[in-house]
Amino acid sequence: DLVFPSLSYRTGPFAAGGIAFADGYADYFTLLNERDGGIGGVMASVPECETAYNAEKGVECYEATKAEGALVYQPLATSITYQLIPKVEVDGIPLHTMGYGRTSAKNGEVFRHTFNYPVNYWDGASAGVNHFLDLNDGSLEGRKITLLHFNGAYGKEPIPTLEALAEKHGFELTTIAIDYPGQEQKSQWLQIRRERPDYILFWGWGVMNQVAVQEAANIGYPMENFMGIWWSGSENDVLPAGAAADGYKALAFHEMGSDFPVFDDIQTYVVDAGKAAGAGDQIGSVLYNRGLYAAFLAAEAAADAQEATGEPEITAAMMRDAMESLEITAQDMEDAGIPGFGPVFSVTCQNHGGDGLASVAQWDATAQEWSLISDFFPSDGEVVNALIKADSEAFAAENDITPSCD
Amino acid sequence: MLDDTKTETLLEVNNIEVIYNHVILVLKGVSLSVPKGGITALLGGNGAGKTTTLKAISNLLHSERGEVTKGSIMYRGDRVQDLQPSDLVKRGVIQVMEGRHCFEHLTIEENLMTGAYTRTDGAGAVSADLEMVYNYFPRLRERRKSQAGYTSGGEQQMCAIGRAIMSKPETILLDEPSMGLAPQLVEEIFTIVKNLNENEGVSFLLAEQNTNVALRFAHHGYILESGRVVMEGPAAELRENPDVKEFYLGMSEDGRKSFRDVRSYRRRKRWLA
Amino acid sequence: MSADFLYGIEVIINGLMAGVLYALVALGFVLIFKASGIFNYAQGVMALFAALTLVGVMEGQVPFSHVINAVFGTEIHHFGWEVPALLAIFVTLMVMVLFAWLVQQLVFRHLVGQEPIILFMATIGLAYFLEGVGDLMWGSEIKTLALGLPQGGSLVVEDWTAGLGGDDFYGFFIDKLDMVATLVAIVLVAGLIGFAQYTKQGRAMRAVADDHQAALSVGISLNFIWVLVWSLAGLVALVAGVMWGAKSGVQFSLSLIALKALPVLMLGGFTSIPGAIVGGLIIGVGEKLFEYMIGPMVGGATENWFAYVLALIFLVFRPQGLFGEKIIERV
Amino acid sequence: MLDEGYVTADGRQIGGVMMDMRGITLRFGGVEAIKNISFDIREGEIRAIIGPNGAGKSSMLNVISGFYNPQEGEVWFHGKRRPPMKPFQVARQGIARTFQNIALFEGMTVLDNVMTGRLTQMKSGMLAQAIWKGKAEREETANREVVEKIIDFLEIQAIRKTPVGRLPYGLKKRVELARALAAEPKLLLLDEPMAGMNVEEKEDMSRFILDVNDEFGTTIALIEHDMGVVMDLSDRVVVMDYGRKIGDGTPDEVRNNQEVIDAYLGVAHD
Amino acid sequence: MLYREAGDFKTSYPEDSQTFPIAFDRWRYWAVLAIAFLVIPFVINDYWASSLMVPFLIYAIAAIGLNILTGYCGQVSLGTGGFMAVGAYACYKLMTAFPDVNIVFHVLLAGGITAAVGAAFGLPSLRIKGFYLAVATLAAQFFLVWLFNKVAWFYNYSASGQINAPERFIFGTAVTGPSAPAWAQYLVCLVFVTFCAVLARNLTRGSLGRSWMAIRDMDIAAEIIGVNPLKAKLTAFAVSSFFIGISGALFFAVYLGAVEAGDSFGITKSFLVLFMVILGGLGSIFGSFAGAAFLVILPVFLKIIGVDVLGWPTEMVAHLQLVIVGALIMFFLIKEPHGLAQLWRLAKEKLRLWPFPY
Ligand SMILES: Nc1ncnc2c1ncn2[C@@H]1O[C@H](COP(=O)(O)OP(=O)(O)OP(=O)(O)O)[C@@H](O)[C@H]1O
Ligand SMILES: Nc1ncnc2c1ncn2[C@@H]1O[C@H](COP(=O)(O)OP(=O)(O)OP(=O)(O)O)[C@@H](O)[C@H]1O
Ligand SMILES: CC(C)C[C@H](N)C(=O)O
Ligand SMILES: [Mg+2]
Ligand SMILES: [Mg+2]
Repeated sequence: DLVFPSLSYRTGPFAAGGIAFADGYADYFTLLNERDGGIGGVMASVPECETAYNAEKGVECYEATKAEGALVYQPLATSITYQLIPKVEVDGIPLHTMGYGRTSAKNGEVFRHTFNYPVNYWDGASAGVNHFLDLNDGSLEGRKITLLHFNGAYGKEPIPTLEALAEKHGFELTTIAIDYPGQEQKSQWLQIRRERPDYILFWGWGVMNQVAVQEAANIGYPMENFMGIWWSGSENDVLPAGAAADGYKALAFHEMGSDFPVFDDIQTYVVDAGKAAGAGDQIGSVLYNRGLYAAFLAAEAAADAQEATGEPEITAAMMRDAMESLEITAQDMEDAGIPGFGPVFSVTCQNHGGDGLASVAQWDATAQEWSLISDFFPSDGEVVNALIKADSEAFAAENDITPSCD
Repeated sequence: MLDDTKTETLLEVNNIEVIYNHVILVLKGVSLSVPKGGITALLGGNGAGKTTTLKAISNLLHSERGEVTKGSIMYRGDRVQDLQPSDLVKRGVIQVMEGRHCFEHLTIEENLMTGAYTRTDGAGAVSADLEMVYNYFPRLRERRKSQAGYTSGGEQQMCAIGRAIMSKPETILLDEPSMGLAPQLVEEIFTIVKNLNENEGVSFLLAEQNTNVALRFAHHGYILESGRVVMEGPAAELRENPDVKEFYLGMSEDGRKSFRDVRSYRRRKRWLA
Repeated sequence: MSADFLYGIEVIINGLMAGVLYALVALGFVLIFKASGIFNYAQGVMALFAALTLVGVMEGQVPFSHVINAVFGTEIHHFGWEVPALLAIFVTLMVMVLFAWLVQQLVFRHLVGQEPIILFMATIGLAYFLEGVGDLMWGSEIKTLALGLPQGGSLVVEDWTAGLGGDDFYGFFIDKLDMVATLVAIVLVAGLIGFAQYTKQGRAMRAVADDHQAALSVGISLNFIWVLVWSLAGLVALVAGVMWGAKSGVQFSLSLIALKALPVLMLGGFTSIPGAIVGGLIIGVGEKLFEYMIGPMVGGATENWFAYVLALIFLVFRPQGLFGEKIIERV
Repeated sequence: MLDEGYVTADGRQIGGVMMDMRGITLRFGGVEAIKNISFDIREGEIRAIIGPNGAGKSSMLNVISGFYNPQEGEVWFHGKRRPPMKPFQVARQGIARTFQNIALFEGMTVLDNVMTGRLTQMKSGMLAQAIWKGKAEREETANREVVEKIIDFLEIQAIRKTPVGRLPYGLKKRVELARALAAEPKLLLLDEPMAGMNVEEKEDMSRFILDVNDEFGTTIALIEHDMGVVMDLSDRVVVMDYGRKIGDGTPDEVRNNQEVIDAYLGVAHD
Repeated sequence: MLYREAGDFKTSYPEDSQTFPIAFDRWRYWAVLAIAFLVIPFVINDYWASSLMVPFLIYAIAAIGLNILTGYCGQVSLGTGGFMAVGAYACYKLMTAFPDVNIVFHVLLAGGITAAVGAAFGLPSLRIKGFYLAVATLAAQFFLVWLFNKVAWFYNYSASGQINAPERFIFGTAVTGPSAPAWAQYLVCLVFVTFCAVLARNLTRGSLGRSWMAIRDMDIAAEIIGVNPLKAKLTAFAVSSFFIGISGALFFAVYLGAVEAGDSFGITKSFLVLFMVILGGLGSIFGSFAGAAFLVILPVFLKIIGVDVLGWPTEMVAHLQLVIVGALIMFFLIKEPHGLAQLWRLAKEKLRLWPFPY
């Protein structure tokens, strides 16, 4: 079997997001098994392990599953990522943190087993600013941007990038932190109401998201100037606010909706066969699609590895090599039944993070759907890459790693 | 005075055994009966099992991890072992616990009113009884608005007894009422017990260390040692028993002994040593 | 008036409103503590459970459908009917009463007379248990509570007050939901105070809190009193669950509001119903003002700890809280 | 001290004034529990305090042991005025006591309870105790010997290792006495040591009190409601009523004082 | 009679006050130690180490620490998570500031620093009692976590606010960092546990321990018989925090390797350790071990049964886990409020009387 452990969380404070992602991740592999007889003829298995978004349980899950021949880990939590980064180096198992985790892991010379393609948080910060630049004909001079963020590793991640960008583009950056779990954001929003920033960038997760959207609506903040990172842009986050959430934006790095051939197959081969991972009610939701996308990227890499080595039963090391030379083309997506689902990108040893392409999605409250309102556009590589270089080199120095590609 | 032979038996304890914590055997077969309208004294040294007996009767052992493992307890001919304490109160059996146990944060008056919790005979009757309690214990009237936690030991004892009276009981189980009370008050309280007994017809089962007083007021007595009844009889007889005299009344052949002499005389041998 | 000053006032007003919401949760704690000396950590989870049940009933969800489906491989989810809000609230209340009764019969009846910390532990066990049951029963995804409570800033107030300050002032922001919550809280508190002070059961409840054994000995049925207060606490939990659930959806984090109620309790005193309200208001205003004035200097997100520190400072001067019963220390 | 004391009829030496309470007034909010009371305790004597319930006797002991600070009045100890002190500082001056409502440490064994009485004597530091072997162990053993003597003396050897929570009332009182004695106090305060005891047990307790007084020369202040005990044991008696002092003198003087009879004794006691 | 203490007479007081006065117990104790030190290191693998043994040992230290404060001194604390964070961050700062000093000293020093912090937060206990104090310790919990989150100096200005344990060696073997072998991590923790347990035992059987227990059982009386409450409470806070700090340091450096204050040392951690202490038995060192073992092993066990054996969905198992753990907590408290340690004692008492029922 090809083992793709799913460190999921279907309980606890972030269950709402975790469930959809885990369903998508599992269903895609089930589909491959049911429809194609696995990957390259070998069945995929997806042992699930509940982490509850908790670092300790995450580690326990990792240890419990790694002996089963795990090919790649997708822990879906920045905190767990930090625990696993050193461990995967030693165990030689690749770690894929898609759109989260440690941004500087993009530098594959230092983080040999960690991948964070296709985008990372610093790309996200820059993409957000780029979008605002677009809206303002390329100048944010004298504008006010507020970063409203989760008070933890995840939420603090974009701050250095935004500081650099603020300097570059001449906007004024303020940061407002929200403590976990973020059910009460009165003071934060009163502050926003008073300061009236032109734009708000938002790094939230869990209940914090919907409360923020609700509060923004309550104070009458213009929704189209309020933009979340991709983890703050699912149906869960906007539905509770009803019509008031209309126009809220979020970044994205893949397509929305269920308008792809793959979903028909999932319906026939997975749901109708009674093999769906969850209740089957998440299909086509933003986070379900993201889980599916993660599974797709993993399956592609596994297939590449089989092709490159000629071995159907690949090992984690082969998987890693394949991930390092992963190339996602339009054809790959077409074949998988998700044409144009995400940007095309490629991975190299120097660049474990893909091309950093993101897009902007917007919520339409009447149609009750998210849709992309822009193409996939690049982040400010100049700023982001410099930061990544500095951070990863510092890490290398601290841990006696000589950056290299072999 | 009560005639021992003819009256109906209210409470009957038959050969009960009590075990604490599943391992500590405390009562080893205790039997006794309380006749209607009588004052029955339960005497015995420390740790003899008086309190345990009373708690077994009023079903308060559970919360101390104790249980009656053998024997039966009957009230008016009904088995009452499996009833809730509140059911017993409704049937007219109430216990005044050793060590007062007033509700510290309630005022004296509120404490007394909790005694009337199970009553259904209307506010008028209750306030009449409250008045009666205040008449028996004028000291309580003075302190009616104080929180019980701040009253002196004696005041708390009065409060506890008053509280029991407020339930208009038929039988009161009274655990060491004289403990810590001034001599005058001890007399007073026993007089009140006697009055209640004679005027209101309340029966008493009275655990006491103060044998002297207890035997003066009681009709019948049981002496408990190490979880067994070692002697019983009409109070008057017990008072004359030489052993009782020596060990419980502090008398020698030639009258009261001085406590100052304790160091110089030898004790008689006990029944159970 | 300067805009800054007016914003300060706005923060205070909103702090008061937030305080009312904290107090709603704190009230449940007070009730149970008063009656049994049990520090009921499960109060937050009870709010979650009540809200979950309310939504589930309204939407006609089949309880435990996840489990049933997983074990028997069936595919049932809904009964296919919807229950009107008022009826659903009633059903939920009945469920809470049943819950109170079960808790009493199965757990606390056996713990009479134990030390407070043991009872406290038991309620934490209860919180785990109830959280698990809630999830198994209704599922752990986010649910929206559609009771039609008003939301959003009140434009009336905003327009009305906009003229007070200069151009930099936009009028007071007051959330309509908060106003509703305040009204509900006032009614609830008045009712509860009346109950505790002026009824026989209220007195019995306080007696039980002081001395379980003695209460038993005077014929107070602990069982009855406790089922009663747990039911009342269930009612309070439902109200709190509805108010908070309307704000942030019905999901796991609802149970964490217990943590917001603890400093309120400390400050107001564990045994005082008015204390819960006053404590809530002080905490609400205090933490909002601190975040407003000092927060920006120290990097914000101070609310979680500030409430506790504030309460701590009060306690150093009044160890039993503002309205708590004086701790009797005698030998 | 000018007054050098005297010798009692049974040959005990009573010394000068050890503890002198001068004009003590103690209020709790509106309640005046002690009203301007003065009395003294002499070295080596047994001093009884009696009075009706609520008279303020326990409060007086609490003042002596530093638990309450009186609003007015002075406490003189060994000829020096005692500044307001914390109770544990008072204890270290050699004053130990027992409590009216038993205040034992319920979670500990009898032995440990009595050993706590010696805390004022044990000096080894935290580090020494953490290491245990050596200083701490030696100190423990030395103190244990003293405690075992007291346990023998009070005849509670058999229950040495029993948790006190399980003991019957009378034994608890004895353990409390043991704990107080373990501190080797100069002044021992006993708050109703014989409440809840039968005659036999009271006799035992009396014997212990007399022995302590005799053998260790410990001064004893005693609150008790059993007039037999008070009259037989004490050298002098203070009588309190409603916070006032209504009598002070030898047992004989007190028992014939009409005010005392009215307020407390009820009938003249033999 | 399967278990006897008869015939086991002591002729001197030191012998009588030793830790295991009964020979049989003493033997069992040495046997357990021998297995722990001489057998387990040779058979342990990554999984057993990292999901059971290492966390068990580390939590046992924390539980011993909290037990000193709560079980022996009666001061209920919900700040354990915060104090563990102090240990972790102190250890991190020391490790990075003095890379050449042996990690053992860092851990001990981290304990020392935590002791000081703990004592400072213990000050309110002089006035505040019972649950009021418990809730007050939450102030410490939330404030400390916030502090470690906010002040970048504590995490050496790393972008994410995470701290990572650099690799450190004892006798040439890595004990922290990813390449540390499981047996080495296990042994380090075991040594610390043994050290802490012995220390705790010594402290609790002497005069300090007695003054703690006196304060616990009746603080007023304790003060009147001569216990200085300030000293007793603060030493309890300090000693307790010392152990908790050590456990926090190990938790970070040896067990997880990377932590973030809010995530790893949040309020749930405080509750978890309190659970261990109460379920195990307040005022019992053995109980600390029992409680830690119970709460570390039970969830793993339930997960294995539910997911691997029965094949139920993980979420359902996770929910059931909550239900079962919650129910078991209540069950044990009802069965024996004084914890597993007391259950053990009663079992021994029964054995002693066996075959007679009492
Ligand atoms: N909760 C308990 N757990 C274990 N043993 C107990 C418990 N309560 C009482 N005992 C034991 O039961 C025996 C009888 O106690 P009980 O309180 O009934 O005596 P008593 O006759 O009332 O004594 P006293 O006059 O001192 O009040 C004592 O040896 C006591 O140690
Ligand atoms: N801490 C306190 N707060 C308020 N009132 C108190 C306090 N302590 C004692 N009192 C009051 O002071 C008076 C004297 O009480 P105290 O306990 O000294 O009486 P006592 O003479 O020892 O009586 P007893 O013989 O009943 O023990 C009582 O009326 C009591 O209610
Ligand atoms: C879904 C998640 C990966 C987002 C999360 N808050 C994080 O840790 O980054
Ligand atoms: Mg008794
Ligand atoms: Mg007194």
